[in-house]
Amino acid sequence: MIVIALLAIPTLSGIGAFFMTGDARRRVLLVVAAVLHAGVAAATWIVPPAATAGGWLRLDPLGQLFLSVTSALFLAAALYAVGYLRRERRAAHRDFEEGLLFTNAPEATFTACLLFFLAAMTLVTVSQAFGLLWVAIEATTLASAPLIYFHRQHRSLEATWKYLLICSVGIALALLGNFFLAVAASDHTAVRGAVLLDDLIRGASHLQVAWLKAALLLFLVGYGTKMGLAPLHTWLPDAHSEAPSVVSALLSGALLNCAFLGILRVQQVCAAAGQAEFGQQLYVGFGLLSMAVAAVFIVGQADFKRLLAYSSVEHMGVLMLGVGLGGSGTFGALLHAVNHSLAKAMLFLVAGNILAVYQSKSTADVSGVLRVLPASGILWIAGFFAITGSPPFGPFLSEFTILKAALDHGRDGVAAAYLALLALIFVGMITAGLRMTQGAAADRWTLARPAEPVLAIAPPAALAALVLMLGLYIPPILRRAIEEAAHLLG
Amino acid sequence: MDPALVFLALTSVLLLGSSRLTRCIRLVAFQGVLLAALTIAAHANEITLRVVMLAALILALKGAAFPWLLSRVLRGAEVRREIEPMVSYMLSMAAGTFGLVLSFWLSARLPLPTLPTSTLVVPVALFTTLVGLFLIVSRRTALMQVLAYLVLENGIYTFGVAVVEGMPMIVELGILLDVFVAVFVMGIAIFHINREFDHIDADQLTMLRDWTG
Amino acid sequence: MSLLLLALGVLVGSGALALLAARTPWASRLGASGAIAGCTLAIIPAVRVLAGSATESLRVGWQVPYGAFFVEIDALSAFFLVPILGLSALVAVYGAEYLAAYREARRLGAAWFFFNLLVATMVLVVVARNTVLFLVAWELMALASFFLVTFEDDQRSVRNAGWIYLVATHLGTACLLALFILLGRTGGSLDFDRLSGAPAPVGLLFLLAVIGFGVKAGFVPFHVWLPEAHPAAPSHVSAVMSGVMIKTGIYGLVRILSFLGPPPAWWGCVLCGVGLTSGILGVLFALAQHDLKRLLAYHSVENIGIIAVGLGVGELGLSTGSAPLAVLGFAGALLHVLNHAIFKGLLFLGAGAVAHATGTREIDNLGGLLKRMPWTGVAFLIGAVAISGLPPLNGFVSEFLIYLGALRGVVSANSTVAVPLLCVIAGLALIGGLAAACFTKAFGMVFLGQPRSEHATHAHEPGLAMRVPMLLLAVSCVVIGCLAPVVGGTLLPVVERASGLPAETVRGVMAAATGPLSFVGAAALGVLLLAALLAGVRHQLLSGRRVEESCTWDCGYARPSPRMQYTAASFAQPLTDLFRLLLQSRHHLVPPVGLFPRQASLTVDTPDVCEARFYTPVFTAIGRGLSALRWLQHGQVHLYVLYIALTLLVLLVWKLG
Amino acid sequence: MTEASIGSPLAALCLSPLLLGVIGRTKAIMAGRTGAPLLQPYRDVAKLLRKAAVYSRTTTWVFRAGPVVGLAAVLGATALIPLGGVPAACSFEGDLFLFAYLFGLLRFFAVVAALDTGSSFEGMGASREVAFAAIAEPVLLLALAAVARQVGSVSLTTMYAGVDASAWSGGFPTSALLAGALVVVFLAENARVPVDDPTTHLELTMIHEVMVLDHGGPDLAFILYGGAVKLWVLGALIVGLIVPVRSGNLWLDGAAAIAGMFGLAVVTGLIESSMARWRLVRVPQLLVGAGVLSVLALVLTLR
Repeated sequence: MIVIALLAIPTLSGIGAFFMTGDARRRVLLVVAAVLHAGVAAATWIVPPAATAGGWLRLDPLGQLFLSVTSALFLAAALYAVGYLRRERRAAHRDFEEGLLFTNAPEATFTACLLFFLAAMTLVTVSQAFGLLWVAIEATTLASAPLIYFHRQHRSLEATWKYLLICSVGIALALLGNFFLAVAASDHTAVRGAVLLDDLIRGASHLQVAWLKAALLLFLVGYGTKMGLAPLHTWLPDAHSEAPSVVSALLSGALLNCAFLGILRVQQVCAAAGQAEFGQQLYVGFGLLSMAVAAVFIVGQADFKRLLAYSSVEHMGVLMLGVGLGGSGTFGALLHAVNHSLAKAMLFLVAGNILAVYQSKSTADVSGVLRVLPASGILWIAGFFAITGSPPFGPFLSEFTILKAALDHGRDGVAAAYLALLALIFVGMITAGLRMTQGAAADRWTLARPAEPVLAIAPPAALAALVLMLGLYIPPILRRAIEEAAHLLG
Repeated sequence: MDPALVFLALTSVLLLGSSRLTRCIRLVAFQGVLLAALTIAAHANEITLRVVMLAALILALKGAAFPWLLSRVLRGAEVRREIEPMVSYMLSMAAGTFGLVLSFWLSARLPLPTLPTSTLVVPVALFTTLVGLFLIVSRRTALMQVLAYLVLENGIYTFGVAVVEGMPMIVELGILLDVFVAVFVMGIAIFHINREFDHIDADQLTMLRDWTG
Repeated sequence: MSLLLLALGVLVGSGALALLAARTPWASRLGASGAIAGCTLAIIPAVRVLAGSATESLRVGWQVPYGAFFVEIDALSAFFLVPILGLSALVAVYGAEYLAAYREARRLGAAWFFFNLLVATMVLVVVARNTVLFLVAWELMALASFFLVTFEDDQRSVRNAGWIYLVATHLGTACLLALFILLGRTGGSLDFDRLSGAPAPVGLLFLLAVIGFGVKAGFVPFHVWLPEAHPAAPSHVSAVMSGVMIKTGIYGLVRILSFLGPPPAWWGCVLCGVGLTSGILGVLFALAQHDLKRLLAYHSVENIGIIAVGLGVGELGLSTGSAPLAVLGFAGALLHVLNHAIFKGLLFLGAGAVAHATGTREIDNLGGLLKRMPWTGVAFLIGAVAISGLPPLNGFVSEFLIYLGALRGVVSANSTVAVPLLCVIAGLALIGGLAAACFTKAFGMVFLGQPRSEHATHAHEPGLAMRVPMLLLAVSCVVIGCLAPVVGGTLLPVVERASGLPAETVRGVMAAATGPLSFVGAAALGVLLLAALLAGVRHQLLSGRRVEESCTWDCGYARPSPRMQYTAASFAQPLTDLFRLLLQSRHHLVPPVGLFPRQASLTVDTPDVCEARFYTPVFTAIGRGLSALRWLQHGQVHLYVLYIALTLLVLLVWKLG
Repeated sequence: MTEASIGSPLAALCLSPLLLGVIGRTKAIMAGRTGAPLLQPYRDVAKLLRKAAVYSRTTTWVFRAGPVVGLAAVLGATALIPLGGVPAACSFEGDLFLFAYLFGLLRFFAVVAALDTGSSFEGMGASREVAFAAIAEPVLLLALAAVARQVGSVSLTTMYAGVDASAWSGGFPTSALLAGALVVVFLAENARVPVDDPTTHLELTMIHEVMVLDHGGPDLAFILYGGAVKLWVLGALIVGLIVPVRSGNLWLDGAAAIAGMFGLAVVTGLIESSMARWRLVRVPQLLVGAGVLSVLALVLTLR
């Protein structure tokens, strides 16, 4: 019932938003939907919801973890979006990079797609059947594409096209993976025609290993594309940098997690089938590769939204590495997923504030943020320290846990590479972050400092507070949830 | 069902060699028809309403709706033929044959547990998939890439309908719906691209990059 | 222990309040008073432990992975706590007046918040007994000091300095992460009482520790951040960073060494080598500097080197099982930690007062300040004598212990140990001579002679709040110098903790050492008294006679002017020439031309050789290598899809083939 | 306080100016002159003590403190120096370091006092002084360490008590090398030829003399006397090594040592009248050479 509510709230309000007239009312609807969704998601922690639709929709610890993160982020994003949409000019306005005139997509479409996006992501977290999971993940792509193309100008269009094409191809491969899995299951009566995750896990021992492996590879490449693992990440920096910051926040903080969840589901089955290692070594490889590729583009990156995007690639790598190491590494990875989502979404929201004032995405043009936009500046620098894994913020603990897992399992080479890449990325990130925040303010602002509306500051500030909290104190309930989730992955 | 599969493979090869976009659209449409036929043939032993509905739906979408949509887009953008592709048509053919070999090799690695209705299914499906991928990589116009995506989809779907039984209806429908929306959105995107850039040449969309060499 | 926690609370709380009151003048008052109160509270348990009461410890659960709030004050922690808290308190008093000058330009709330945070985290670092807690405190310490260094972030040089500092300290922390996790691999827990170097290659752990903590401590070649960051920071912060913060690196090293078990001889040699390199290069580069604070920063490198040498001697003693060597080495090193905290803090405060009064740190623009700032001058002179390791002040006492240990080793030990120890003696002597040269230059050029610029001419003595801390520090230099045996006695438990030797052994050796120490103390007193006596005699002799004032004897030259005075650069030139191979100074010469040359000039600057010759090339190389790989993201969507296809095919062929 | 313990300092305090006299007389004789009486240095000191003083306006109390602290340091050093077999007034483990560093203190204050005048000449001298001292100090300590190693003891008195005939019969080369190194240090620290020329009249070439240009009256007396005592105590280091008379009878040993001191003075005079001052750039080479000598000696002892 609760699960149905979780799905219905965004879907219905999305439809409503699409046909509703009057921006003010629509914005209210958006916030209300977000609050309701968050409320229900929070309720699931108190009353564990029952399975519905014949077990197709169920909220297991893994799903619950990602659902809560998604819902929290969406609430922050919705609040931010209200202020953002207020700031956006309706008339055609000049694009600050090419100087061409452009208009925005209709706000109704934007809001509606935002809500559908939430619905799709919710479906990802609650669906217990691979087919349904696939449908949901593809749906997230389709719902988010128009969001990226909110600003109707060249670059965002290009980004949208690449996003659509690359992700669709990837997801198509994942579909093949679905079929392969079905074939793998069709060997034995115990699992023939099994669609539910639990059934597959129960009869995992009867699965056809060759097909299972092939399926895993297809899922890995397919969902990995969506998750942004190098070298499949190519769409990610474009989409994240061209989408409105509020959308980038959701893409990076919630969408990538959904794809990650897709891979985790397959890993669940493989682990049950005794094939855990087969995937894990691949995960370690992809993890390190993603971190390395991210490092290449983070060092000396000139566009701060692309910087954040590549940092997402890096952190997806960290997640895969953690899962690949298994054991406490899995715990660390899940914890890191939470930390990264909060921190990265916060950063993207702040990036929106900076972009709005400086009208440039180039780190060279932005300086003295601490003086021009004190609140945003503080959040920005704090976010950079958080995302690069400095105490007292959450990511430090999770990255530390993963490092410990690597060393405890005797994977010293992996640990060394991991540390080296983290250090390199720290240098790259922090260089850009400091260049932007420090320094004297440009003359145009010495007279009148631009205002910082509360709706632009409060949401990221709240997220920052959460990240800080997770760095100093991990609530037992969350810890237990993550432990259970990690337990599901064997 | 072998003939259908053979035709499928042939159409894929033809696609590799054809430059006229209208022709490509027709070929893809034909693949849709074949797919519908396959759906029937695969469940020849017990034709249920479900199967018929599915086949009809596939026919409607892949055989009619998509081609119609895409040819509209094509009319919007004044391009008749594919611009000179990255890989020449001859070479594409050659690559196609290599893909065929590869797909047979792979399918040999993956013995089907239950005896399939036809031994050609897996290789042809894989082959079509590979052709789809190859076309996306080697062709320039956005429209051609959508077509290629459809070919890819067809290949995968061939595998689905021919080998996997007992895939629940809801999932099948969901998949079809998704593919439909995907193609639809891509169509819109191409429309916009054509409006914004006055061309649908995807490889000129390289404003977003980190390499300024 | 409750006092300590209370103190931490006070520090952080007052800092936060200062942050809230950023715009008001209350910011400084809250921050400073909070810092002072916190320090005084926390110093009580430390002193209690040093006085011989039992080790205090507290362990409560902490809801983070592998974390526990486990703190303990043993003798070692207490010994480091005393200078940290003492100096910080004094510096807070000083800072209250020092920062007032910035009140219009900046909001002081942040400065005080980070200052108090820095103090709190330093305390936490030395009392933490859980890896996660330690690392969190360690990194927070780095961040807090970073924000203090970049206090004047509108200057490019300051931003650059901050960047270098941040990168350096972070790379160091990376080593520490690996080190601690490896130490905790067997224990099952990351609490310090469970750490052990048992399974991992102990040599690797040792090197990791030397690098990881050496970055913070400023061992050559990991010192590059130090001469950048310390001058950039506000002077009272430089005093804390140079005086005590870098000592946390030494603390960490000593603590880790106590986990690693009996050392092989090469550890001692490595430490001695690193120490001597740091000492000699540090003082040489200091000699070549013309920025007063940069000069002092390089002297921190030098003194850290001396401390490392002491530790090295101690390790050599442990490895050869010769107790005197070990005890004297550790005692000297630890005592030098305290001493350096005192006189380096004093010197930085003095430099701050000078910069505050004249607005410049260029030694060659100063001069004649002793007449204008008598108190600061006296304090600085005492600091200068002390840091040169000269009797009768404290600097000599600690160096004496190291010397004595080394000499004992030379006399008794076999040649394999004797050789490094002889290097130690020669090296320390060289360092001492060069340091004296450097500080006669610093004091002479800044405070003596005639002002070389307008700034110096109109200098004025700072207010009481800045003077008192300096004078207190100066006094403690003298006191420790004269009370050498007493100080030696208090070192007992600390050395015992650090060296891990049985108590009675340590007591025995120290008892033997207190004899010489008492002589040293007596000699110090004696020299002071003798000087006083002779001064009295001189006064008597001159009392009845005519004492005239005239101009300096100028060897017949008609019109001497301040600009004819010897400059710092020319004063150091004989030595800098002697060591030009190491220094690689850059000369910019505009030679005089013609019969009546319009203008001629020579400027010499000495950039850090490690940075110029190693780090900068390496970083640029890495950057170039990475940018070469950027073609991966060329924007061609087809090829992006090709990546996917290839990845898939490779995986399929590799995994299924 | 036995007569033994005050013997050595007493000798230093009373006889040191005489050394200067001897050196001067030796040089005079070598130059074929009669030269000043042997007791001239005492007269000079006495005369200066009676004089009034003139101070530069530039100077501060540091200038006045320089000679005082310097003399105090040297007097302190006399308490540590054994005279051959005669023990020092006070001796303890590692007193050689205190000994060496007291001269460091002397130098520090001499230099800052010189800089206090703001005269570029005195600055010049000061800079040379610190430069050469920085190299001389390690040589001195290395040499003493070598002695310590050879004798197996760590305080000056016991070290020199241990130096006996056997040290020459047995380890002849070692002691010779050490003596050579110490002589160089002795000459350098006391500003004698070939390092510095105490009697030159060209400020540009001076080291020590130019530093005290501005001092006069009692201050100069202190400096002069301090210099003499310094000459004595540093000489004692050499004499204790090259005059290995350890009969156990303090009077005999003392007498031998004092004789040795004057012998050293004569030798110094001979050196000064037989060779010219070296160019400043070559002085470091001289000192480094001395360092090499003591390192060689060490290698021999370590063997």
